[in-house]
Order: sequence, then structure tokens, then C-alpha cells
Amino acid sequence: MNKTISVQYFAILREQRGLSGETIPTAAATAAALYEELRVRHGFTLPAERVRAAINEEFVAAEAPLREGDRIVFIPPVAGG
Amino acid sequence: MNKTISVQYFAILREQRGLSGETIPTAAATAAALYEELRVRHGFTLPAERVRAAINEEFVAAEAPLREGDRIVFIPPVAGG
Amino acid sequence: MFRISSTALDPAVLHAAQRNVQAGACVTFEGWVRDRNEGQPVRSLEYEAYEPLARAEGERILAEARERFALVGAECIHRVGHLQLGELAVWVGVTAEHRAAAFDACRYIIDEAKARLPIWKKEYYASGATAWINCATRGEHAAPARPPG
Amino acid sequence: MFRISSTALDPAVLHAAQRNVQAGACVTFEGWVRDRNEGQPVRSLEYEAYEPLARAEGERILAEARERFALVGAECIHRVGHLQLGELAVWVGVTAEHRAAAFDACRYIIDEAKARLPIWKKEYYASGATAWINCATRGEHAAPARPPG
Repeated sequence: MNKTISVQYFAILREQRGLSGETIPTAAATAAALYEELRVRHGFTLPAERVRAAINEEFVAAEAPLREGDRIVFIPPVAGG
Repeated sequence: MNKTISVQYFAILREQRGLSGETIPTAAATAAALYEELRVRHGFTLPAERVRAAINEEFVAAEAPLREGDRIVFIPPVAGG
Repeated sequence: MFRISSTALDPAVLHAAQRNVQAGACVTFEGWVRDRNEGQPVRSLEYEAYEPLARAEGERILAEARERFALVGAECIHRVGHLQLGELAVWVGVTAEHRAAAFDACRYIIDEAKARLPIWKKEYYASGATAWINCATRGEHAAPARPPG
Repeated sequence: MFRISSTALDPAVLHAAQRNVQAGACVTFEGWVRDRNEGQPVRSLEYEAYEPLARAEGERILAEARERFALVGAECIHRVGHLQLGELAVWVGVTAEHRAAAFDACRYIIDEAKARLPIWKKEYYASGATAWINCATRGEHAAPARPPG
């Protein structure tokens, strides 16, 4: 039931993880579940509701399902202004 | 009762007069009266209500009085747009 | 500063003079001679200014912009003379800490400049005809009014 | 066209590419690195982009602007990397027959770009501190929101 997912990190998430990306096994069923898993593991300061996700280079909803081999990016709030 | 007035022409008025400026004697009491005199004499196509006047480099009302030695400019409608 | 120039304007030079590390936003407007107006093919344009009054009115417009908007700098330069297609006829450059003020001020300056400066434009058409814009009277072929451009 | 550049932008080159005799109006916006933000002295800035998505979103924004406004051309280029004070961080150039469309489209593009592009900004302060803008959470010193600029 574990999937292999490739994760990319940017900006504050990249700094807090200390990596630009990694390929990991996970049991998380959705984008939101995976972020929560990683947030706890790596001590990310951004709460889930301020992070968007993109899977295979398309923005997706938080409850989007994860599939074997997906490439996911967690997107911190943009600079705005 | 004649005054000596220096008149400058721009754009369509300059072309219709064939001169950039001239110094003329006139009995006209106001800027508007002088324009009317010149319009008839030189066949200017612009009616008085579409021409503004400046005396001694300041915009003035049509009924502004003319004084000996004044420099007057008749200002066609600007290009706008 | 407001200027009238009888020689070609170089936007790179005008632009470089605006640099300021206090400004986060720079908005420029350029008016170019384009190849048609109101559907008629245009070959060239002539601008004529009543310079003393145009300079005074131009400075007034810039002062108004500085009063209304939080600016770092504001400049406007208008060409006079005979201009060919593609030439730069008028340049407005505004810098500000934030972009909203820069956009609003740049637009204010060009709108007021077009409406208030005693500067006239003559169009030379491909047909050989010419017209002083906005000076048309009954019987002349050029339209007396045109949309903003 | 939308581009992301990791090398310095030259506004003169970007500008020259816009020339078009069908355009009567050219409006450009430049975002510069300024020396303070929210009252704090800033030394430099770092921009980081998620490039594939930023490019796709940037192209979408330009397509929206072309649909909404009568344009001749529209371009946007965003820097990434470490930028010093006064450097050009983002450039938007729009040409149109008339200036109203050029102003409206230029502003639309930069507003949408700032709100939607997955590009992040890190400020390096004179104090030695740093902050990812808009990524602050409880306990971090940078304000989570800032006015448009």
C-alpha cells in the first residue's frame, strides 16, 4: 500500500528540509495527508492551510489522491505585493 | 485708440496666415474682438469658440482686455487623444 | 522635470536617469507614431508647440502628480518637429515605492498632457493629404475628435 | 511571451524588441529591488521559482490580458537568483494602438503575476536577518502581509 512519490521543495520548505527534493515511500492517500506527514517529520512551520500542492505540474486540491510515481510540489504562499 | 499688439500663430492658424507672427495696430478691445478681426481678414477656418487666447504667456478669458504692447497667442484646439 | 525636445528621444538614456534605490516601481509610457489613424494610412507626423506655455503647463501637471500620488520621481518629455513612423513622440517616466502610485501618476500625467499642453499634431497621409488633428472644421476631411491613444 | 531569467535583465534590449509601427502606446512596468521594506533596511533579495508551473501560469496571464484588452504585444520577464539593490526583478511591457488598453493590460499582468506565479522572495536585511516574504508564521519577525509595491 506504500507508493513511491517524488517531492520537490521550494523557498522556506526547501530550507527547512535542507533538500530541494527527494523520492520517498509513503502510505499517504492524498496531497494533504502527505504534507501533514512531512510537516511533522521535518518540522515545517507553515500550516497545511497555507500550502498549495501541484501534482505532475498542475495545481491540485488538497484532497487530490496520490498515485504511484507522482511528482508533487508543495507551494508556500507566494510573495504577493 | 489703436494699440500695437504682437500676435503669434501656431499650427493651422500659422499655415492659414502664412506667418509665425506679426506686430499689428488694432482697435480691438479684447482678445475675442482681435481674433474676430483677424479671422475675417485672413480667412481662418476655426470659429472663435474653438480658439483660446494667451496674453503674455498666460491663458486668458476671451473677454480679456488688450493693452498696448501685449503679446497675444491664439491657441487652436490641442491634439488631445 | 518637463521638457520639449526637437531631437530624437533615446528611451534608454531617459530610463537610466530614473534609477533610485528608494523606488520599488517604475512605470513608463511612450507614445509612438503609428502607421494609421482612424483607418487612414499615416506616413509621418509633425508636432508644433507653443513652448513657453507648454513648458509651464507641463511643470504644473508634474507638480499636480507629485501632490496627488506618493512618488519618488516624475518626468515628461514631448517631441516637436517632423517625426517618422515608429518614432517616440512623448515619454512619461514615474518612479514610486509602490506600483499603484506609479501607474496612477503615469496615467494622470499623460492624460493631462494630451488634454492641456499647447502642442499640435499634423498628420501626413499616404494619400498626400494632411490634417491638423482636432482643428478640422466643416468640409475638411479629418475627423474632429478621436479616441484616446 | 513569459520568461524566467537567472541573469540580469537589460531594459533597453527588452524595450527594443517591442517596436511595432501598429502600436501608438507602449507601457512598461519595472519592479526594482529597493533599499527598505516595511521600514526595515534591505541589503539584497533572492527570488526562487518553481519554473515549469511559473512559466505555464505566466503564459496564461498574458493570454488573459490579450483576450481582455486590445493589444499589439505583451511580455513579462521575472528574475530568479540573488539580486542587489536597484536591480530589475520583474519587467512587463505592453503595446497597443491606444494607451488605455496598454495601461490596463500592464497593470493586470503585474497584479496577476504577483498574486499567482509560484515565485518566492527572500529578503536579506542590514541586520543580518532574512525572511521569506509571506511565509512568516507565529514567532517569525517579518510581517505576513504587505501592501502592493
